[in-house]
This record gives sequence, C-alpha cells and structure tokens, in this order.
Amino acid sequence: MVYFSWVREAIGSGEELVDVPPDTATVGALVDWLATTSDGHARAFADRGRLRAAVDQAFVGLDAGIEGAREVAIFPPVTGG
Amino acid sequence: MVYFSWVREAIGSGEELVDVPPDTATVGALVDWLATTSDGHARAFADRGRLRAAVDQAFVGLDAGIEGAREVAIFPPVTGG
Amino acid sequence: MADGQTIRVSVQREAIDLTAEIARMEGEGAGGIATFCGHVRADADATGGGVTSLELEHYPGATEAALLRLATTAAARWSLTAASVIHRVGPMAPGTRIVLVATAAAHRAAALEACAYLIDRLKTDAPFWKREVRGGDARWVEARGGDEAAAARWE
Amino acid sequence: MADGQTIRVSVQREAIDLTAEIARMEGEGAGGIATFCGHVRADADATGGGVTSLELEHYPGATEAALLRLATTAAARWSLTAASVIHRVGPMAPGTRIVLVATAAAHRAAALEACAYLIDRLKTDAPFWKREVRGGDARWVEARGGDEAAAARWE
Repeated sequence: MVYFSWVREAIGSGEELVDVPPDTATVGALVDWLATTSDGHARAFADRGRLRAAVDQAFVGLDAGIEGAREVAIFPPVTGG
Repeated sequence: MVYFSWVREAIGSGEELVDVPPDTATVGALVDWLATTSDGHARAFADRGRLRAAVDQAFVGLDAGIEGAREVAIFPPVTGG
Repeated sequence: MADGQTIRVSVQREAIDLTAEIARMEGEGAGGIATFCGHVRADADATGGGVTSLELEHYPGATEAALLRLATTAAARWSLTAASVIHRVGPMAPGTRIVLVATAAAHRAAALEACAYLIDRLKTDAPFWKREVRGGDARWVEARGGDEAAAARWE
Repeated sequence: MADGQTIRVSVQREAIDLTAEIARMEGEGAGGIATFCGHVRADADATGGGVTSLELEHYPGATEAALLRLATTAAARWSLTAASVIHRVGPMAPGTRIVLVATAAAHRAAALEACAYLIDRLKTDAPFWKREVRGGDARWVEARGGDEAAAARWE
C-alpha cells in the first residue's frame, strides 16, 4: 500500500505491506478492511467520496479489481499544476 | 497618400501628396482617380479585391468616405504575426 | 508518434528554466511555440494571512508516466513538433514557477490548443498534491470542481 | 480597463527578449502566464529553395495603435493582469522570433484564451506585411483565408 497527502498523514505512514484477506476483490473492499486495522486508517478512509486510487500506478475507481496487484495507492483528488 | 507592400512597389513611392478632384467622395473613387495618374498606379490598383485601406490610420472599406481625411493609406491584406 | 516529435517531461525539485526550454525548442526549428507557466500565488485567506510556502508532493514513477502519457497524446492529436511538461515538487516560495507546459507546432492553433489541453489534463490526471503553509498553519489544498470540467472538455 | 493591468506593445527592429518579458510579468506577481511566440520559418518552396530572409514592413503609428487596441480589449475581456504584444520589423533570418504575445491572469483559461485571441486578431488587424527572400528572389507573402476565419471566431 502507498498513501499520499492527508491520507498518508492520517495513517502516519506513506507505505505499508499488508496481507490482504483472501476474499478481498476490489479496491473498495480493501479500503473497508484497512479501515478496521487502526484509528488512523479509519480516519483516513472515513469519507470514501474523497478517496482516489491507483493499482500498479494506473488510476482506477474504487470498484476496480485488485487480483494480482503488487501496489495499491490511496490518495485524495489530485491538486497539481 | 501612403502605400505599403507591393502597392508601394508598383507605384514606386511610399508617400505622395495629391490634390483630390472635388467630387471624390469615397476611398474607392479616390483609387479610381489615382489609377488614371500613372501606369504604376494603374498596375497597383488593377485588382480592387486585393486592396485594403485606412483613413487617418483607421482601417475602412473602399466604400468609406474621405471628407476631411488628412491621410489615406492603400495596401494589400495584412500578413503579420 | 510521428517522426521528429520531441517529448520531454520532468518532475524536479530544481527551479524551472523556462528560457532553456524555449531555446531548446527554437533550436529544433519550431514554427510557433505556446507556453503556459503557473506560479505559487500568495493569496490572502479569510484571516488575511498570505501563503508563505507551498509544498508539492507527488507519486514517484506514476507522475512521470502520467505526464509522458499526456504529452505523447497531445503530440499525436495536434501534430506537435515538440511538447514539454516540467513540474516542480518540494517546498516553493510565492512567485516561484510550479509548472511549465510548452508546445511547438507548425500551426499556432495546434500549439495553443495542445498547451491548454496539457495544463487542463495535468490538473486532474497527474498525481500531485499541494500543501499550503501560512505562517504556522499548513493545510492540503482541495481539488476544484472546475478542474474536472476543464479536463472533461477535451474528451 | 481595471486597476493593475499592465499593457505593453512594441514594434521594434531589435530581437525579442522573451525571457525579459516573462520575468517582468512574474515580477508583477502573475498567477499564470501564457505566451505564444512565432518564428521565421525556413520552408522549402516548390523549387526546393528555402527562405533566406524575411522582411517585415509596417504602417508606423497605425501599427502601434492597432496592437494597443487589441491588448486593451483582451485585458478587459479576460480580466488579465498583464498583456504584452511585441512584433519585430525589418529583415530577419530563419529561426528568429517575429512576434511574442504574453498574457497573465489569475485563471489559466483566461490567459490562454486571451493569448489565442491576440495572435489571431493581430494576423488580420495589425498593418504588417511580410516579404520572403529566397536566394535572389523576393515575393510578398499572400494573406491566408484561414487567418480571417480564425480572427472571426472571436466576434
């Protein structure tokens, strides 16, 4: 997992290795499970509408599958430029 | 009168003072009269569709009036930028 | 991608050298060059405190890939001879250049439209996050709804 | 014209200093700056002979007035903080900058649209004439129908 911006700050870390429960099929399900792992995760993921994701560095929706994924990123809407 | 680009080259001069015949009301009429004053003027003004004009430095159509004008310019369509 | 298209993207902590980028494109024989350069604004907020610093975080690897994809797409769509996207990361003072987009083409409309496309799409498609520091306070900048709309007009 | 708008137009024989113009706008606290810069092309013609020199003639007085009118109109229409139009006249070698339009605004779309407007309208509304020299031959450049259409879209 990699996190950015206030998601990273709420969790208190920009990276973590996780053993995903075997029945976790989508990014959204992964977020649901991560939110149960600590208060920081729960705070970071409280408002799903403010979360965006990437699987193996490609932007995806929260309904995207994660089978075979090596890196999943969760972050707020981007604000560059 | 002031001339630019190939209009100037055909006439052989970029400026001339003219005594306009008293019944000359428009830029077009002025061009008609000037075309009779030399072969160069006739060549420069042969194709009216390729001529543009300004009266006292403001762009106008050939049907514009010239009463009170101090400076009339005749030139081809502009090609700057 | 057609022959003779020069694509360059950079995500860097160093200052953006606009002069060098233009000179590089001119050296390649560009007809028309359009650029857009964004700067750190010192907007005063409701309490009157201006921005003292802006920090840019990004997603290493994914950012460069996103910029390259955008520049390559623009180069093909508008037959550009060159496209550059340079984005700074790290802390920046007000007035500093954050981003430079430069596009070169034989026709001016192509260069200008591609430049607008790149800056619009970069705002929604490239993983950067801005954090404003105002004196002792810091806050993450919220995404603007208008950016989504601006990006969508190129679909 | 609103307060704090800096308009600058120049018709000059000297080279166009793009860097200085950008630096000037940045010094005034611009948020976003769009530029378009046009260059002398070395197009090969049907006989294969490239342009060896381009000469720009203009209508002194009327040219500056036309550029100032365009820049002022753009500044008002797009709420620009600054607008500059610099056009070279006289003989120029291939690759040389002919024209620079630079626009600064709080919003990127405003800066980019105003920049496109200025270069489009300049092509039809400012009294400049180009003469291409190819070896021993010289010919006046013909106006392009596309320029009229590009200018008309801003009506």
